[in-house]
Amino acid sequence: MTHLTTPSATDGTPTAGEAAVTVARLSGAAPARWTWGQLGLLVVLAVVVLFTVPNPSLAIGMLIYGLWAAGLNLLVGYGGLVSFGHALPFAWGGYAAGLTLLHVSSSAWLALLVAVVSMAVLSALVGAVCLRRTEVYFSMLTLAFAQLGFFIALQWDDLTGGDDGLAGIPVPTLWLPGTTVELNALRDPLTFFVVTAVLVLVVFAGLILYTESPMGRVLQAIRESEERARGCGYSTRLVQLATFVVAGAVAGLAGGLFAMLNNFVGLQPYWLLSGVVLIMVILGGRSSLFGPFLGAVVYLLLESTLSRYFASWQLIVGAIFVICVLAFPQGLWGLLTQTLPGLFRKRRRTR
Amino acid sequence: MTEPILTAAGLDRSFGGIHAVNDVSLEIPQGALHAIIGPNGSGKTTLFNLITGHTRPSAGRVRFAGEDITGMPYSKVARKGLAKSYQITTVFPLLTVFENVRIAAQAAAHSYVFWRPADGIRAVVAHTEEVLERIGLAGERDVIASNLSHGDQRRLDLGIALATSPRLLLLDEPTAGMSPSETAATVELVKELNRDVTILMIEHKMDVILSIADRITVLHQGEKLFEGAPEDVKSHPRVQEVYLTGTL
Amino acid sequence: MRGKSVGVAGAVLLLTACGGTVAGGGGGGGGGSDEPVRIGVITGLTGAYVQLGEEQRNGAELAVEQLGGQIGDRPIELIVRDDQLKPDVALREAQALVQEEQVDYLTGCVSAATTLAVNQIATQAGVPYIGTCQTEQLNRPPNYDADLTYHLAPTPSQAINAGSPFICDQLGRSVFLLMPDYAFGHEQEAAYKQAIPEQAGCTVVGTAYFPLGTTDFNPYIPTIEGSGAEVLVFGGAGRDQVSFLRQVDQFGLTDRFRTFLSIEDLSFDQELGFDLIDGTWAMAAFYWNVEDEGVQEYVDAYREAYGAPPGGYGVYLWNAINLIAASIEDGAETPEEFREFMEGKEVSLAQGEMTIRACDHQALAPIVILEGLAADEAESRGGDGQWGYREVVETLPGSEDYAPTCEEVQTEFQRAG
Amino acid sequence: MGQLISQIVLGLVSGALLVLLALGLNLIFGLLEFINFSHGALYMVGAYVASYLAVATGSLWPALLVVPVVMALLGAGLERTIIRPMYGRDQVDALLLTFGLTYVLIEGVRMIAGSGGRRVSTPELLRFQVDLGIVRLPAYLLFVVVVVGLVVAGLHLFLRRTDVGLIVRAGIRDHVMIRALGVPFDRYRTLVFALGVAVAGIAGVLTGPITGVYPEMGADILILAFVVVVVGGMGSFWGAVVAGLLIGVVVSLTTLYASVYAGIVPFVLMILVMTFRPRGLLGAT
Repeated sequence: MTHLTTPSATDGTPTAGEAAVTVARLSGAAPARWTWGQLGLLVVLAVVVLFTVPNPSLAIGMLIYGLWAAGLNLLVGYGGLVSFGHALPFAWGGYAAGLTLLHVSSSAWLALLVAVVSMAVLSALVGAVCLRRTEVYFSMLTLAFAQLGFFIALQWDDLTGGDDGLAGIPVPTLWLPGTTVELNALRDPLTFFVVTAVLVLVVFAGLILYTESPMGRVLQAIRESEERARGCGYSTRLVQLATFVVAGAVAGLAGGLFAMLNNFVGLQPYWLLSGVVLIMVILGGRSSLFGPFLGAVVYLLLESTLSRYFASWQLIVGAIFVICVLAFPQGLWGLLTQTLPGLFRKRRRTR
Repeated sequence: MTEPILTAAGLDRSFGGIHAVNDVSLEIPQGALHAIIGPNGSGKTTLFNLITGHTRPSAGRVRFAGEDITGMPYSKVARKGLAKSYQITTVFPLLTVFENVRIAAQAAAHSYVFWRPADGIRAVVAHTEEVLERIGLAGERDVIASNLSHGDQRRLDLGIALATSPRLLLLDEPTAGMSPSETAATVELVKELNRDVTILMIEHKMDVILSIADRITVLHQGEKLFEGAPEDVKSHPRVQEVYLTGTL
Repeated sequence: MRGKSVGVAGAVLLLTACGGTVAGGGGGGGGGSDEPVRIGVITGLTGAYVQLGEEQRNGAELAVEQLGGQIGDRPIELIVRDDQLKPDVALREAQALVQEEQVDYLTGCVSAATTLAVNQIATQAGVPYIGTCQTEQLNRPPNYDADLTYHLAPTPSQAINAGSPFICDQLGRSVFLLMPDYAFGHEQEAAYKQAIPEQAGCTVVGTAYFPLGTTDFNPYIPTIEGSGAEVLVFGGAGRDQVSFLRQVDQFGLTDRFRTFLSIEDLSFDQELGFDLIDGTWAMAAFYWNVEDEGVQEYVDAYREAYGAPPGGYGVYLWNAINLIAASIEDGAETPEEFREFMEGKEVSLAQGEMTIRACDHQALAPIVILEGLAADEAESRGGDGQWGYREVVETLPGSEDYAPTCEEVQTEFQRAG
Repeated sequence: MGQLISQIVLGLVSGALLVLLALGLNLIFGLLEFINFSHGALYMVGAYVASYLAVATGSLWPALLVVPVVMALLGAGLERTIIRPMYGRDQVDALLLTFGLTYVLIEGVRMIAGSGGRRVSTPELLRFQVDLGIVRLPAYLLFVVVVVGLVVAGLHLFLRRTDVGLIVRAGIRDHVMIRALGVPFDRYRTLVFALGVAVAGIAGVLTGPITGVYPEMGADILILAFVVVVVGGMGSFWGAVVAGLLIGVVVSLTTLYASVYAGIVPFVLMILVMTFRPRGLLGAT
């Protein structure tokens, strides 16, 4: 009878029974052979987008949103930390890059650098407060900071343009060894696409490395049992904070690119925008980095096509989302790497 | 004689007026296999928590390897070489057995590395394999931890603690819920481990304790009732009175 | 077997699709003699102001239908896109319309944030953009592009300059302003604070802001009551307006204050109902029972097509399409020619007499002052028992007097460089 | 001074509806450890049902009785179908599931009832103001406060005095123990979820005459209700009540002194509370 102790003593670690239920969630969902293969998949996806998506700015937007979602998944999927405020770093990156281009220099490198570095610093501060708690408290705190950011952007309209948006951002120039190119998405979308794709690929590779590095592995261990990770000697908050900073910096980069794409930074309620990127992550699947990227592409495709024919297209998105969480917690990625291969295997066997 | 690896002096902790641990002192010499016994509610687990930094003592100090660690956070204590295995199995449920141990194994030298793949660090991989070998789970290295049998999960729990290469290992009922054969295997394992690491354990099964511990502390209602060699415990009248009678 | 054919189909699709992708690059464009006229409409078809967006789509479609689907020999291709009231979506859709659909003109919007976003793309792409929502910013630096930007809706200050004499003369000489805390509200506040003191003996005795999305106006009641104002001017639209009027009515404030709504639309009125509208005043750039030939022609056609009278937002789109049509019939093919056609244009369209002045491409159109009616009143005054929520008590023709002078505009442009 | 007091009174009144929403949310969280993000959307559905009933019957009164029942049934139905598989899974999954459900409910209502709002008139009987000396309040708002008070008292008695409540409260503390005792826990989970949704429905009915009824009405207030729950302490009954009233008053006072900040002040309050009392004002430690 010694075992009828309260489960609360275990620091919220799922008991064996519960874990068995969730096992389907992760077991083998990210087969090791796919780890670096994701980079290849991303190249393929980028090429497919390049040749099939008829709207250039949508195509470029897919890369940017994809990167944003993949970065968020560091927190959501790998860290078990659901941020409800990931619009904040995206918007911040946009303002930082936009204001740099407007007032300092038209160098794309400088603008992006400012976006990334300033967002990393801000993330460290915000994260230090938000990560005092985990689970839903963390979500609520990130939401609160996003609301705070929205409020400041709205009120400080001398700087940000308020809800009218930050307009008139000049076309940036990109210095490359031996040459400089103009990043004008409207006049020369191909250059913009290629530059974005290369940047995204490099950062994506960095994200894969991060998840595969000792630090990234500890992050996943913390998601499984923070208590145990502490017992191994890890400062779990430090690892989570570092990840928060990385995710923030990546979102800042995405936001900066987005500002360059549009030469404009708009303001919209951040909790809505945070919700959209979260949908992309779940739709694509939480157990990989490529999944959220795919989720972003599919979501934008749904939005841009469905919305033209069906005013209540969000009903479909919502329903897909519910089905995803209920039946395919691994999202599209799980569907592609687990369910479909499983079906094929079965069919072959029955033959 | 070298300094004891762990010294607890006058540890005290009360929860809302009730003394869970009352003026308990311990000295664990290097290489010992020290057991703590006591009926339910006698303060064993609280004592562990006071040592590991989970709970702050109301009074008293804890010294580990010549350093005052009183009130130090658990992760920092762990980094100093004090590892704990849990009464209620605590592993990383959705990671593979190998990864469970590897996480612990990399803690020593590669905690916060983010610029190279973890699987490429040879020393860590080798150490992980060695630990898996030792706890007898080498054959299950790619199994998801939560799919292991209860006994295997307990051994994995121990393995995680072991992989951090601790200088002192705290075991909280390592054989809880195990079948007799699993228990026997674990007893052998603990004995073997004790060859190169000091062990402090809580255990309920008296036969287990008597067969492996070289020194025993008996707790009763938060206070130290007795401390001595196993044979002395067996013969001590007060211990028999409060503890042995009826439980075996 | 199936897998293979899907693969082949995919490859074919991929190859054929190349034409209009990033990789494929842009195509021709430009206006030939029987090339279609492509007009892109971007408006909020989802989000808080759906009805206004739908209204705009209706106005545009009605205009195209009335034109018989073509201008001269050139067929009209109307492409309507939803911006969800989000600037980033507006940007994307604007880019899609410019790059993918190769539109010749862009128009539509219900909120300032999206109009500036669309204008940004239009000016970059060299496509004329005709803004259709109330904002001061569209034809001011840095947004205004003299070659491409036009604004058919009144700016808040135009409407307020026109309406302030009525407020002070007819409603009361002390005014309390309750304004939404975003650009639209700030612009209104500035305009009222300038226009009200210009009326003899009239003052603004208090101002309060309410944040975006406020539904609970109760905490504002004591401030309003304590202000000693005779007139309560409310600057919010849509849901804000509905919540606000419901709550001041429950507090009995509509009996003690003269409530004046800075912006009116039939779709809001429908949600308010006669009960709440009765005893309030409002201001609008269009109301369906204005006595004017042009207005009534539009209203009749609209009622016939959609079964209800139009609100105030479709009319801008109807006007925009008709202006584009007139310009093409006039021989204007390029943006430069369109500009020549538009600048200084005096026309009578669905809002009545209207001038588009040359210096900032701002339309100067009438503003109407409306008095809210009770249901029985509406019928007894010969109005419409179903839709006649308000009676036009004053019509102020479009005039430069209500807008900043062209000299003022010039200095502002110069200051901005 | 008079204005200060009337501002506080109005804040309490505004807080009352928040309390109701937060309580439903908290009840579900407390027992089921389930974060119901769709609570706001369900509140909106309740308001819509009430608006149709009011048109059909010509009065709001029947809705006050019928809507909680309808919503309870809807809640039970949802619990049995899509909520139940979430137990034992991550809290995060619950959050995400109900997030998707919110979209479905809002868009569903939009398809059926249109995007425009619906009118709900203040009941004829309550169209007057009551002079409380310092502040004149609409009778309808006083009525709302009374109903909220009754619901709070009713829930409190239900949780304190009935066997069901006892089991529910015990279940909040210890699921395993309750199941070990052979209590049909699943049935109680359905009951609690239904009850939480019914309370949201009541809030929906009461809100109709104050703001009108429209598809997005649940979105903003839900976030505020979450803030209330977190500030009060998740799972704490009186925490939700105290925090709801507190936030009502704080927002009301901010409106008086610096109305621009009224929208942001609850979030600042939450950050402060989380920093200094991580478990919330009345949360268990």
